[in-house]
Amino acid sequence: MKWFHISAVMGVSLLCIGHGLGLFVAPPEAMMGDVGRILYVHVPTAWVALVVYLISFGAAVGSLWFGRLTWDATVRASVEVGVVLTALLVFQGSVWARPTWGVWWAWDPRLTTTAIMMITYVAILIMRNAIQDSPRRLVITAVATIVAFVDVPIVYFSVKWWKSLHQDHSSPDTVSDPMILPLRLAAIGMLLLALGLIGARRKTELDRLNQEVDPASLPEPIEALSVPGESE
Amino acid sequence: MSPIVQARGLCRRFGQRWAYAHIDLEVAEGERVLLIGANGSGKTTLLRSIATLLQPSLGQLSLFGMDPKTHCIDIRQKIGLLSHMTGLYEDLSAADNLTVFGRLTGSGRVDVREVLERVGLIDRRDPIGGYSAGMRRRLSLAHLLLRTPQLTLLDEPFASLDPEGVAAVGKIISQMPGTVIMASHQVQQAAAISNRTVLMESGQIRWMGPATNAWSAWRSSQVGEG
Amino acid sequence: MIEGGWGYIWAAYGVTWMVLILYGIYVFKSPNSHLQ
Amino acid sequence: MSPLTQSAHQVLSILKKDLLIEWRARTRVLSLLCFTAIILLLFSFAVGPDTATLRRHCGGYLWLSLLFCSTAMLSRSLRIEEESGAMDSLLLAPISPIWIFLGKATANAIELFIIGLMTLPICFALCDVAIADSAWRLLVIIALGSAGLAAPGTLFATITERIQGQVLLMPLLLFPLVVPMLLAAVKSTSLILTGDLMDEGGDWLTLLVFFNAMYWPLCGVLFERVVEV
Repeated sequence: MKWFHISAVMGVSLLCIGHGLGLFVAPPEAMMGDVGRILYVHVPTAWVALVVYLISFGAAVGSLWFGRLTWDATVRASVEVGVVLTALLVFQGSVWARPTWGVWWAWDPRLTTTAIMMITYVAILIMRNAIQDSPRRLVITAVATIVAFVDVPIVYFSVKWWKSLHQDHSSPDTVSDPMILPLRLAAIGMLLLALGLIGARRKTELDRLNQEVDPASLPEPIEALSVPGESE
Repeated sequence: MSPIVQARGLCRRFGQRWAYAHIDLEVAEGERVLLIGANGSGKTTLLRSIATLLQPSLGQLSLFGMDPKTHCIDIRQKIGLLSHMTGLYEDLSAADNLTVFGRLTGSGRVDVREVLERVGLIDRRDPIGGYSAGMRRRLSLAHLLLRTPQLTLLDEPFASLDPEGVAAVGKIISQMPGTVIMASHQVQQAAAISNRTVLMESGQIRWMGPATNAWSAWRSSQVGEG
Repeated sequence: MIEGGWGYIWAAYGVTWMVLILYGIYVFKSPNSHLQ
Repeated sequence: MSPLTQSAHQVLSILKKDLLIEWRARTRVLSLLCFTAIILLLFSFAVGPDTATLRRHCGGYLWLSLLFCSTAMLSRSLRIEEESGAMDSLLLAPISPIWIFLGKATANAIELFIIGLMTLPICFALCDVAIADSAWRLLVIIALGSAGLAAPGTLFATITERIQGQVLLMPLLLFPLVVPMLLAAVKSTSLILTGDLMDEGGDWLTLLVFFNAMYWPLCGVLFERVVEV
């Protein structure tokens, strides 16, 4: 029973409470009515996805600095969980865009940045699988994760600039008081769940990496050759 | 005086296989070490690891008393490597290639001509893409001679050379300053110009001893197998 | 005020929970099954 | 000479080396130019013959074709190094990898700039546009755009060439990264070609400069770590 099991279980329960409150107890959102309740799943996913990518960036810097496999496993785990969350985010975003703006894909800066982030991080995972050499894989994954993370704010602002020149109708974020509680509960729940997933994924990856360079799998030292006419 | 190369328990894994394992080797200043062994016995991989171009998976390696993981750049600038590949640009001619690398090491046009003279490639103007394997080998050696590395690593220096080339290269290697680690299949020619020999077999050191016993060690390792 | 829209809500929540649960099972159930 | 001029000398020698290689194999640059022209033509076919839309999106077509051309050029420029083992010789030479990166990336940027210049007339002919604003500004934009592509492109080309992965990896990693540069370059080019009404060209130019200022040092430092291992 590791820490990440507990974190995941607490996360799921908090998430249930948050979603339960958000769906059935909280009042409908002022502007958008019931459909605004997607807020309680969309916003926490967005926050937690960003936190997870922040973790991957920190782990990548640590991985480059210390060069140890534990950091490498954390980078891999957090990038993978980040990709899952971002995929959900893009799906939720388009489901939310449909009723509010009548289109499946609104060039909303956040949504576009999320889509780009997802593609970048999926590319990192694909590239990581193509490398067998452990030290090289560690460095290249870390380098790609750092560059990808640095790119996120630039993409966001450039898309925001680019889009706001067209038509400007960003989604209303008015969050009234009774909605705060379910939102916060869901956010903390999602965060704990994400941390649990990262912890578990990290352990699996770490076992695989250690198993790969496992001293036990070393061949037996061969016996020295005795050369005729030699003192040895 | 700390040894130039110090390897303890060095291992390197490639996918599911260990390219080399349990390598304990110490090479002092000015030594001439000859690595002999069948194909695939890990000679090339070990040489590339000593050249810091291929990081070992396990074990400690220290070069010039420094750890390659932290002082990689300073170490690399003291190392010269002759690998299977030419290490030069196919589109450029011999003189161009050497001028390009000469500019980095601060050696002028005169050195380039002199070095090309030594390896007998002075009259070629065409891009090296069209050179024969032997000429490429001479050119890579010429490139190595341009800078005087403290540790020279030679992977099959005599490969695909004509007999006259082998003699010339043998002489050049014996005149090389600093430490030399060489992997070769021409055991007799190579043993003549080295003072210590290491026999490698399936990635591990099977025998280590003076170069004079190199040939008999090679023979008994073959007989042992047969 | 957009009337209804519960279809979208269930779509968003349903898929999110389903994916999280499936991924959770994949991650927690098989910590050792990845080892070759 | 002082370390500054010494490192500048080294960057210059790497730059000269790369340009010398490209000059010796001129046919390759020509093939890249044809590659870019073909993509421009394909865009026109895809969009249809009415010059109105072509004129409006001319900046977009120009930069998309340059983007595709840059991946072909960058991966080949690094393949030359890796295939012949020349990168190993460079790494063992008494030069810091950051200078190697600066030299190579600048050479790639210059080559992209030249190809960009040569593509301009083709693009103008196809899209039937004329330079409404100052031509100098257009040259600056193409230069900044090429540099913005060259820096991350050289880093990722080095990464993908050092692993025996599929060729697709490089564009897959590069394109999402250069989206801001693409947006800024396309916007500022279009503003020049169709007249800059609200004078927002300056903002896009600053974004281009910021993108370059961010990625050149970052890619240089990371390049050193990539070639170290």
